[in-house]
Amino acid sequence: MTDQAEELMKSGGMEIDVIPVSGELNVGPQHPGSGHLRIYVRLNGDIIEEAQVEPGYVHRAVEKLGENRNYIHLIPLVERPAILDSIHMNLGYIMAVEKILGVDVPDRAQYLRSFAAEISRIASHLYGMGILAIFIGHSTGFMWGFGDREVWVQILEALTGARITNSYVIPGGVRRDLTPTIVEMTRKAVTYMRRKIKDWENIFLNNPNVKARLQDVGIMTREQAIEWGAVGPNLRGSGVYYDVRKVEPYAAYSRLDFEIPVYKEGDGYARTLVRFEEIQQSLNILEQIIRDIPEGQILSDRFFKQIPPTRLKKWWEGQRRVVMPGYYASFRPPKGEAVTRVEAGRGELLYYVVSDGSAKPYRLRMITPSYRSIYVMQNLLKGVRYADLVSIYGSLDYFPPEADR
Amino acid sequence: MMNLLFDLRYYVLYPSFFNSVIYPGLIFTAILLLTTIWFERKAAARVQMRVGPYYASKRLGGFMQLIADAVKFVFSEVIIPEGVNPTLFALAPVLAVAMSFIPLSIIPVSVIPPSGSVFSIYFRDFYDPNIGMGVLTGLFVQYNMLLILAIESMYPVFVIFVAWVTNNRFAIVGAVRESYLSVSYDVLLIMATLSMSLEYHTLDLAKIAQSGIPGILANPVAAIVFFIAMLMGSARFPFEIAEAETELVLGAYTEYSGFLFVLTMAGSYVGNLVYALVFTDMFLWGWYPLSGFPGALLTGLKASIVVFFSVFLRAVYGRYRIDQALRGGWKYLLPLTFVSLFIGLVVGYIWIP
Amino acid sequence: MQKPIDVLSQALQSKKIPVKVESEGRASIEVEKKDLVQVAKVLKDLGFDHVKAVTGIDYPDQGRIQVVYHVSSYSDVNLAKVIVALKTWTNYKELEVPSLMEVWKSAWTGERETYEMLGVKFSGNPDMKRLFLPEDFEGVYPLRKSYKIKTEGLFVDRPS
Amino acid sequence: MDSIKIKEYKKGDSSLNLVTGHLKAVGTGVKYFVKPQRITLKYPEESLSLPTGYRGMIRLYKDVCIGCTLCAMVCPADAMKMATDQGKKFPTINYGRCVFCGFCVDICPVDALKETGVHDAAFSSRRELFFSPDKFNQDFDQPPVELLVKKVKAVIDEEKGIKYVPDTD
Repeated sequence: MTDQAEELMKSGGMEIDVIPVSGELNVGPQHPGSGHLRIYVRLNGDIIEEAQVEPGYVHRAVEKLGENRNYIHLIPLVERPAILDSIHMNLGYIMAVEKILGVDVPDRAQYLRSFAAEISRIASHLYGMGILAIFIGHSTGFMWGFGDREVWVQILEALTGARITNSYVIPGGVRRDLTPTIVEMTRKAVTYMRRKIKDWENIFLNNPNVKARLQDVGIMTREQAIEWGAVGPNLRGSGVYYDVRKVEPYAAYSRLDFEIPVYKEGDGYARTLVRFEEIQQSLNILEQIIRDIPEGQILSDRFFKQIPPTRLKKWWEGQRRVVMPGYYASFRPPKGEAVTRVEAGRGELLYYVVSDGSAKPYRLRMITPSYRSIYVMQNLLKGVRYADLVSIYGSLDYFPPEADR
Repeated sequence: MMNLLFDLRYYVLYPSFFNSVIYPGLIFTAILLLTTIWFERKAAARVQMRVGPYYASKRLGGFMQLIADAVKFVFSEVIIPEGVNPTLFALAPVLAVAMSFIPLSIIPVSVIPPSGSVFSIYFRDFYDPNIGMGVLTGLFVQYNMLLILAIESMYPVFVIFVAWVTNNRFAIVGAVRESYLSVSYDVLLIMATLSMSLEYHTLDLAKIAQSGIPGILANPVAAIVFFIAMLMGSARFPFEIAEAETELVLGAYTEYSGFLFVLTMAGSYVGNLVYALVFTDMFLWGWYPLSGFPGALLTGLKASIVVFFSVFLRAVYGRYRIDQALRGGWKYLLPLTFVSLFIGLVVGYIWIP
Repeated sequence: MQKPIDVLSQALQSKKIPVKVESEGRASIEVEKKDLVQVAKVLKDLGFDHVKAVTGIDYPDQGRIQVVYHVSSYSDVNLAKVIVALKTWTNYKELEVPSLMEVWKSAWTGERETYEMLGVKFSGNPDMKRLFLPEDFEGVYPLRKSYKIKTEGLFVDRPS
Repeated sequence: MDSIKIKEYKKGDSSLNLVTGHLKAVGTGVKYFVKPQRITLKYPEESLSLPTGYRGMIRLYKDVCIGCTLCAMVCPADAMKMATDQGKKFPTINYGRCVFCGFCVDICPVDALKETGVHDAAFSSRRELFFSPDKFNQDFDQPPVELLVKKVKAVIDEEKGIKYVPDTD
């Protein structure tokens, strides 16, 4: 019996001797509460003595494929690990490529990137909350999460032409422009979401049952969060003020006004609250964007000039879409390397691209937020109750395909 | 011919047969069970921005979906895992369901007036001296409260048995949880029932219902405790702890498939109905002021509403952790039952003759 | 107010650690393998408290593998703007790098992945075993350049 | 940088809060039970019409194509390949691989490729997924439209989230 377990027993108000009964459980990969992940759990009574997180069941070798494909080919590839958050996955990669290429992005495109990214963040958080809800048995939270996400997915579909695999961001800008219809849709969706959030509070966040399952569960102190390298809402739920949007503003975030919710407790409930408030902040950001977005081009001049004039007339003046010049098919950026980070829905996303001057990256390193949650989860799972495995898993918003890449 | 019909009617309506087979026994329970599951899915769907069962019968709002599901389950293969005793594996869920059905033939669902009702011919056979009327029940016992609780508390034993024969770790964990829970909710049920029996000076459910004083007004604390214990006892949300899909796959029933799985699922719903009937008799006036067959229908209606409400909670709650449920039971609800005992004593002394 | 990157480079230069400032938020330090832990400790004392990524880059023509630790800070809001790349090299002959787990626990995932994908052993990491690959994976280390994957040509008629 | 605010939530509800919390949760459930907010699309009967610019399946205009191979070069999934047909090069596509990124449509210098907006085609074998230039040159067989099928479009609504209204076009 571990000390931690003993302490837990006492804090739970059960000061009894527990006769050690050990056993092993294989949670996953074929288990309703594991996702594409195997967690090897050694139980002592109801307490998890040891948990080993074993990812890799959905590994798709993005990094290896990245070394064998042209830069442009990687756009749909890097968004595959987390198609629910594909805008961010894409954005980080494109920023790295732009850095190597030395391209400036026009203002309007920057705003549009933020616009798509925030919608993606809301959708990702709703998805995460839905998964957390069903993990603790709350089926309404699950369905609402997915149902409300649909609203945002519709906007992304109208904007980018695809529901989830958007491939929206390209080097030098974005592919499509905002139309009045999308602005109207966004305005309505923001109103709707604000209204719905009140019901979310009633049935999910303030539900005593949900509180009981999340409060004081999986506590990660500030020191631990820093030491283990937690990211995103998990980090901010532990009282660390760190958000790439503030630390190193990209896209249009330096010109947008928003707050970073930070909670001190570090338990599952704090993490959920952070996600919840981030949705509200994202709604504010969206409103600011549709109000303040400047007019102008959505593709860098360097590439815009290369578009044949007849096509420019048809697509840009007709449908407010830019098309790609032939340059994109196989461009060769100069030698160099770039490290970029963006704040994806689940946390910080880091790309390290090394170019050797050929049409393919020499090395593409993709560090996704869930990848960095593996170690956090492994540590958090020690000494908790078996039933808390799922609430910790859910509250970390761990997404196996994203971790495996 | 007429004689034959009369004989047939005599045997069919004989409460020992009628109550245990037709109403509220096997047939009614089977129908109500399907309706409950249908309602559960439909109600959860309404709350959750969905439609729920629909295409199996559009006019009936997808009611036939349940029949289709049942047919599918009956014809799907029953997989018997390696290393289990096949006989016991097949027998365990059957025993569990059988056990959960037995109380239905003891619960009084109505009274038989001396004349004027189809059941009046059995007035003498089922005469209850406590209320001076016949009681419509399969097996008339003056101490039916005790008997129902005793039989119902056997049910978890069979759930544990089910888990034990499957030789699956998740099932064992589920069984352990069930055994912890059953101990704590049984105490609550017994204490709540006891406070009612003190209040009404009887161990006969029929007398409580027939007294015309609704228990929910006379002793609301006992009603709350009984209702929560009922949710625990029949594994309804937020106490669906022993099955806990995302934690334990399906708890004790993990290894079951096909028709045996239907049986395991039926067990908890029948248990819910039994508790709901007791709840109706004890707290919601039962059949009062009706009697005979209409009274029985009224009891069934009230019990159905109780069942429907308890399955509706699926759309509102997640599940508690086992230690939270136990702490809630022992630390908060058990003291409440003492309060209800006290209320029972005082109110019973002042108000109820 | 001084920029955090300048503060950093001054502090490192005073300790005779060569630092290359690349931009306002990026710097890189290239060290010998034997100095790695020591430099890491200096960085940790300066306030760099977590590892963002551990990357192995294979250079078969030079016969060596580069290991890059990207470190930054959570606790110091100013230092958080800087990502320092701590680079070291290891030869094919002795593919072993001292682990930085004792300095930064967050190197755990990256070191394990670099081990299984490139075959660089990190001495001192308690979990030097596979993470993503199946236990029975055979063949060379997949992220080495010698591990070729099949590519296709652009023409149906003339496959390259 | 803005001021750093580290918030705390209130732990340990009083029993009154606990009761109101439960009541509010059940009340919200009942509210949605009485007045449901459904967003299900009854698919076979109602079919969603897609927004303009939807990246659906792609078709080729053979007479416009100049055989420049850019589409095959830009294809991220190796789905588009060039085939020689009567001495000219034309793209072929393997829909088993296509990820519908639309890069080929965007890069084609003469607009010989077009997104059709068809997204629900079905094939009975993998071989059928391979489109030769001639097959690629044709319009897609639209699935037979029965009279029952109602074209609807999704409209974002301030109260219901998504509403499906009949598509008038």
